[in-house]
Amino acid sequence: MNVTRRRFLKICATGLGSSSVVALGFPVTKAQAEVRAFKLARSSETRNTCPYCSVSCGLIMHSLGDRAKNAESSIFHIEGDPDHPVNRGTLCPKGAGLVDFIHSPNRLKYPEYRAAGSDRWQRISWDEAFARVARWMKDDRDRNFLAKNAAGATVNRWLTTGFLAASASSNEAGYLTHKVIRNLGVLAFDNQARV
Amino acid sequence: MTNHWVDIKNANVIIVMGGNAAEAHPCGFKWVTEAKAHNQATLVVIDPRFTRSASVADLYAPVRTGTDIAFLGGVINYLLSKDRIQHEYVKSYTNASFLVAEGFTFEDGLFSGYDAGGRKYDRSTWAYQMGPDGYALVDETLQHPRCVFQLMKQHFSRYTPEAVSNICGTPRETFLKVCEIIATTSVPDRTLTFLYALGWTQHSTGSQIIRTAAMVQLLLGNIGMAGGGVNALRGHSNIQGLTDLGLLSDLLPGYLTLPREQETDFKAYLDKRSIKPLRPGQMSYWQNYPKFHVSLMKSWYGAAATKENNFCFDWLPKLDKVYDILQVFELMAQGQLNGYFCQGFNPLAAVPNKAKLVKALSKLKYLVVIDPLATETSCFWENHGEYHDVDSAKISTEVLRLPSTCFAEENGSLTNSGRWLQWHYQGARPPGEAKADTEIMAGIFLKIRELYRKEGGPFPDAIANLTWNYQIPAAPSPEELAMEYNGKALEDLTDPKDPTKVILKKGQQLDGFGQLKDDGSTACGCWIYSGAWTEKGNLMARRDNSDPSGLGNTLNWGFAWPANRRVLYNRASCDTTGKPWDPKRKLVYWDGAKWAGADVPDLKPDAAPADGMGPFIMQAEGVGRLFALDKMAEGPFPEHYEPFETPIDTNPLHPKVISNPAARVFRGDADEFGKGQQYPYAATTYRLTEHFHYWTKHTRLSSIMQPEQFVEIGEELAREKGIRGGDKVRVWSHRGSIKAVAVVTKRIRPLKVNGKTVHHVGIPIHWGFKGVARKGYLANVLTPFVGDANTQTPEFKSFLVNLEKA
Amino acid sequence: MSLQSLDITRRSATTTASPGQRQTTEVAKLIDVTKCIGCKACQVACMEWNDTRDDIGENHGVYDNPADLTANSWTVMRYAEVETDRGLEWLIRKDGCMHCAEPGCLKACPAPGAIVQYRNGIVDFQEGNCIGCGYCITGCPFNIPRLSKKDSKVYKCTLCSDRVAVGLEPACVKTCPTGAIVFGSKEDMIRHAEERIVDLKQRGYAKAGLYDPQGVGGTHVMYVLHHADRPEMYCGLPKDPAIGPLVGVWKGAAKPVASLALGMIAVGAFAHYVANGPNEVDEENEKEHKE
Amino acid sequence: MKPDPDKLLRFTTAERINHWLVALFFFLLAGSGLVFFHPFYYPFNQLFGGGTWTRILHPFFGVAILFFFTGMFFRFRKSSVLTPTDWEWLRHAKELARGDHRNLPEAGKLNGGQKLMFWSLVCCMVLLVLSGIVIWRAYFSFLFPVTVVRLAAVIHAAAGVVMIALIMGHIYLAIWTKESIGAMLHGWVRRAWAKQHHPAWFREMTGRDE
Repeated sequence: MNVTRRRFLKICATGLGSSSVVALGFPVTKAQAEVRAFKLARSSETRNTCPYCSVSCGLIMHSLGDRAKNAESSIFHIEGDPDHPVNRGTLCPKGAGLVDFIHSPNRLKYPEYRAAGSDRWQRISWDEAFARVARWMKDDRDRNFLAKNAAGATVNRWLTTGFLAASASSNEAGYLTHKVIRNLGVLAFDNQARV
Repeated sequence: MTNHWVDIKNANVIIVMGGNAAEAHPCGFKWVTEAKAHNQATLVVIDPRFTRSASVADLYAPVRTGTDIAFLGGVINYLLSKDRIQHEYVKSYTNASFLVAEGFTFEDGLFSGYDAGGRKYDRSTWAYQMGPDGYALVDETLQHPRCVFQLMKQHFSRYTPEAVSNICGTPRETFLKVCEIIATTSVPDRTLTFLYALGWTQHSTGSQIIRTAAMVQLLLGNIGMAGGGVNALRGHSNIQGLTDLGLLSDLLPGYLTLPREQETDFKAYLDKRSIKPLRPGQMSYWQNYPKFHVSLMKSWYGAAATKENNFCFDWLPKLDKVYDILQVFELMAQGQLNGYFCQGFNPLAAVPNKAKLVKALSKLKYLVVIDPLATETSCFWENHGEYHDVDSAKISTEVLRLPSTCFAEENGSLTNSGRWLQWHYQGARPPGEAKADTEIMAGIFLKIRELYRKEGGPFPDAIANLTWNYQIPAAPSPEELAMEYNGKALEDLTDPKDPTKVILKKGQQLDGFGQLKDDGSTACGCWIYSGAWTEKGNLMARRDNSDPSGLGNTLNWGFAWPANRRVLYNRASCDTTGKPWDPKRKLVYWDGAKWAGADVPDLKPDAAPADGMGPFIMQAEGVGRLFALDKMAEGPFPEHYEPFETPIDTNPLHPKVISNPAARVFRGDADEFGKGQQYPYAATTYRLTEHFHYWTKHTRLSSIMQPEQFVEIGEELAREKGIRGGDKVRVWSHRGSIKAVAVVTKRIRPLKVNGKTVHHVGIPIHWGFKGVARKGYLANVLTPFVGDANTQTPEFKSFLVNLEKA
Repeated sequence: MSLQSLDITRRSATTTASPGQRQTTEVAKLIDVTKCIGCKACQVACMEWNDTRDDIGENHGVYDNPADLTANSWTVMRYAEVETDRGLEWLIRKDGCMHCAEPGCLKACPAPGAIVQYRNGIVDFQEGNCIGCGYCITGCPFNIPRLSKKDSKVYKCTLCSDRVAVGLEPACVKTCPTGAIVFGSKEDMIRHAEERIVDLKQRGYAKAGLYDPQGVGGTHVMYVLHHADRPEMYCGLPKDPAIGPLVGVWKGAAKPVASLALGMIAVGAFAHYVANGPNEVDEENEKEHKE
Repeated sequence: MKPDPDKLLRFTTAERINHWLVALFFFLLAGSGLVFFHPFYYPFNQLFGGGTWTRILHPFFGVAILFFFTGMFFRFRKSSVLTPTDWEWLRHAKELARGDHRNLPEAGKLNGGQKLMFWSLVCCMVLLVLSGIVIWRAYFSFLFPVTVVRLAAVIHAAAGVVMIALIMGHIYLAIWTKESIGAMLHGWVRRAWAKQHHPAWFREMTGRDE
């Protein structure tokens, strides 16, 4: 083969070009790729029941810390309890977002009082709150309690104060509420069964 | 629910009507998809709207809101006229054969005994013919012209497919298809389940709608069967529990009833409730009423309740009328209430006719709101512009807002729709100074008791003597309270068959309500919950999910009332000889000596089938009631009445009696009903799956999913009104007006009703003037202040509106 | 996790092979549209698990909310009201990354390691390596990745690679109330789909089928559709998706060839110089001007 | 530089500055653009502060070059009009490459090759700018359907390669043709150089033809 100078250079160039094509690419030096760290690895788990509808799905609540004395538990994730026979780990859109309910900016933190005609809340202590409620109730009960009706029958009722009970409080809270309210003589007593 | 969530998977036909299970109970609905996928079940959805449930249904039937009785009445007529019923079941387990008193009539929309002035019935003729032996007369051939079966046949013969289609707007062919699917379950080895919710209850005829469904199920032999039943899908997590615990105007825990003011005699009070059997050999379990009642009194008053003082019977407040929520707000609006408490309840949003509610709350002297969230009710005095326009300065109600814990911050139990009590645990501390409801109630009570001790006052006895032996009086623990409602022995209890054998020592927890006594030797706060916390410990916290029968009755998971029974009336799943109707659904069976099986038998465990004890042990007859006697306000048989606001302004069956004649209507409220002329569109309110009632507008994630208030209208109505999807519209009723975005959809179709075209307007609830979601109008601005004649559940599901492009 | 980092099939903008000796199970998520009630639990669970929160938006006259995928909403439900021979059908489809076997996003990505495909089939974005050019959006046949306005990185469904790495199912799968979303090995998911299709055909959906488009080499998110013959009815699910021919040209052989061409120009020029010498002023001309 | 009677002013100061500004941004653009072109060039991102900075800067370099290139366009568009002589020149360009300019028609201030280069660059610039807007993800891409974006991406890449190739040629020819770089640096060329490479221009400038 008669290789002229020009041809030689051409061959060199081609060789250089093709070898650089082979070398094309960015060397793999950094960490290849990593998934996000699993956020529940050492969180504390608490079993609970969804407070929304009456399917009562089992929940597992994950909170910060391992319940050591110096760690304040704060729930940061909730998912379904896979052992629960009804929901088997599933949660609906409401239940799946429960963590935002617990941490809602509209959660109440302190007892508050609004005076007649006022346009604002004012923070008060629990002692003050209980004292005020008890005073209101006793004054109203003392004034309006009906021991006997017009026919002379013992009726022991107090009709001027009413109580609406919850729909999501526990049976224990409900039982205690009934016990207290009924024994003050209240009849205007209802819950959220219908609405 | 007569059955429970997991049991839905055993159904062959599932009817979703008067509810939208996929929307409101998605995780329960999984058992519907399970039944479809693995039991080849057919899903039928009957609703004014093509709902999320309908999106996965095999058949969807449109129906005009408020006409469910007509639809189901038509089904009954179909089953009876085509003879597609479970004969053996109907004959043995229902009161079809019972003879009805001669005075009972039904004419022109009214049953015998109507008092038009009082809007109520004298129900004395709604009774059986009684024999000389004190038992009701029956005709087992079902041929007697006065037997329930024949009367029922006659009553429902008016509900022909044509009449149903005319009233409901359901195309005749679609209606007949539904009937045929339902009828396939009249054989012993196929069952149907009804899943309903507030779509049935929130009507002025709500209770009767549910009764009609129960009658369909009795005719088909589907009550007591796995995959059968009439299943109320309750809305809130513990509304079943709070109802069980009697937190209602006229109840005591465990469906015991408060005395009326005429009932001053303790013995008469008990006798009236200790219902004697109406047929020989029947259990009539309410005969045990005195045991439940006395044990409750012992639980509340301890040593102060003695035989001598009738276990403090006089201490209980006596009713002059029922103080349901509508009644209470009516009284409040009249200025007759001074104080009001809202514990985890937002009535400003949840009770109809907001304008009336604001007026009522403004008349209070004090309002106490106990809630984890800043509710609209607690802020009813705040001005929020167009969404809530009030003048704070003119509202003199003093308001106290007490922060309570939420589920995550407390221990305790909730009762689900399937009557399961399940224990939950605290996972974090409450925010700020929030306290548990139990602590708040204790705090209030202890303060009042202290005031009465110091100052005295009228009738302090019940307050002073209320048992309060909690370790920390200001914070009774959920565990102590659970043990209290389960009940304990106050004396050593001996075996009734062998008095020398002590079965429970004094102070020990009861095993169940079977051990209750009427002599004061047991205490029990809620008899149906007895068995939840025994000497074995907290049965509500059990977590064994094994299901040996495969029917889904996980008997060692939590605790179900009554007596850990998972399917109510399960005795009816067997024929009269005690053999299961369907060998594949062996809930219980008679093994020759006792009842055995995959569930706790709903019968005396050793009652031999030959003795003929009926499966409906709470009823005096021992059988299911096709004829309701005097138990319902508007009649022993269901009848179609129009909603109080009806778009057709008449009742095609009896134009003189349009709406429920026995429903209570307060004076001012009748004037606030609208007529079809001014308000031509049938409106209905409902909740969306992304939301929970009025709570989740405080929840960011839920608010993201459905951020802004909207109403749904059909394409035809939208075209008529020149409205396009995304436009703002104004919707108004005779009571108020709201603005919202229009969702224009093919899923709401105009219906042909009584010769007229009826359009529906769908109004989702949820938005209000508090929360992290976009502000909106409380939807109860629009809704009418009238309720079901029996339960006073407001008629949120059927009313009239008009609308225009805003 | 360090082991996981080696189980890689492909890495964006990387031309050499990744360590790939391990054979891990190929996973898949199956979305049974016929069981889906459009409740959006998957949307919420996705945001909750991944700690994102979208804006509280507006209602646009439809149920779809958020209205579209965003850097915070990695999955959305899309609702179509369609009239078919069965009457009205409300076809609701969970939209999100399909985790293609031949991912167009990865092919388009110029940043080394910003997009990786794990051996189990998951296509994951590594936002740390992302430069925010948005080429992946251009490359995706399903219009999935979304650029964040906040940090100019691109986000999409990770198929919960963090959960799958520790042996859990993705958050949307776990939460799905009706069991419309299931997860397992791709093989098992295909079998599961076949069972579902038998049931659907019995209920009269003659064209029920599995959506596992081969144009992108199959996907690791698949659908069971009642009307598999018309996927476009499900809010525009592409009938036959493939990496676009333009993307093929753009990211295929053209670039190495073009690079080679540029190299050749350089080399050619050098060769020309060596061969011919510079182009200088002629001596004759020089002389003329010297004088 | 003081005027040298032996020399001719080939490019004005403004033209030279403009040219070098365009050149500068070309290098910035080519360097940053290649980062996205193929992984081989990705390491260039280090010159611009990393991948993300490269992505941010590249389109702004584009804006800058558009500005300066427009200036160049107006400076040279008239002198770049191709005449029949230029086409004739181009036909003989191959001979020139071999060093044989005997048959070459006389070139003006710009020869046919330079003019062709000018118009080619203009074409590339138009394509690059238009397609560049479409694929500028941060501000514009969301305005276009994905197919248009895909097309734009291909056009941008292709036009970029062509432009780089042209500029490489341009640079080589500047190196190959001795003294021409100086012309762009200080503006002056020797008369002999002008006579050699741009005889027509030389005549025009000096009025002589020897």
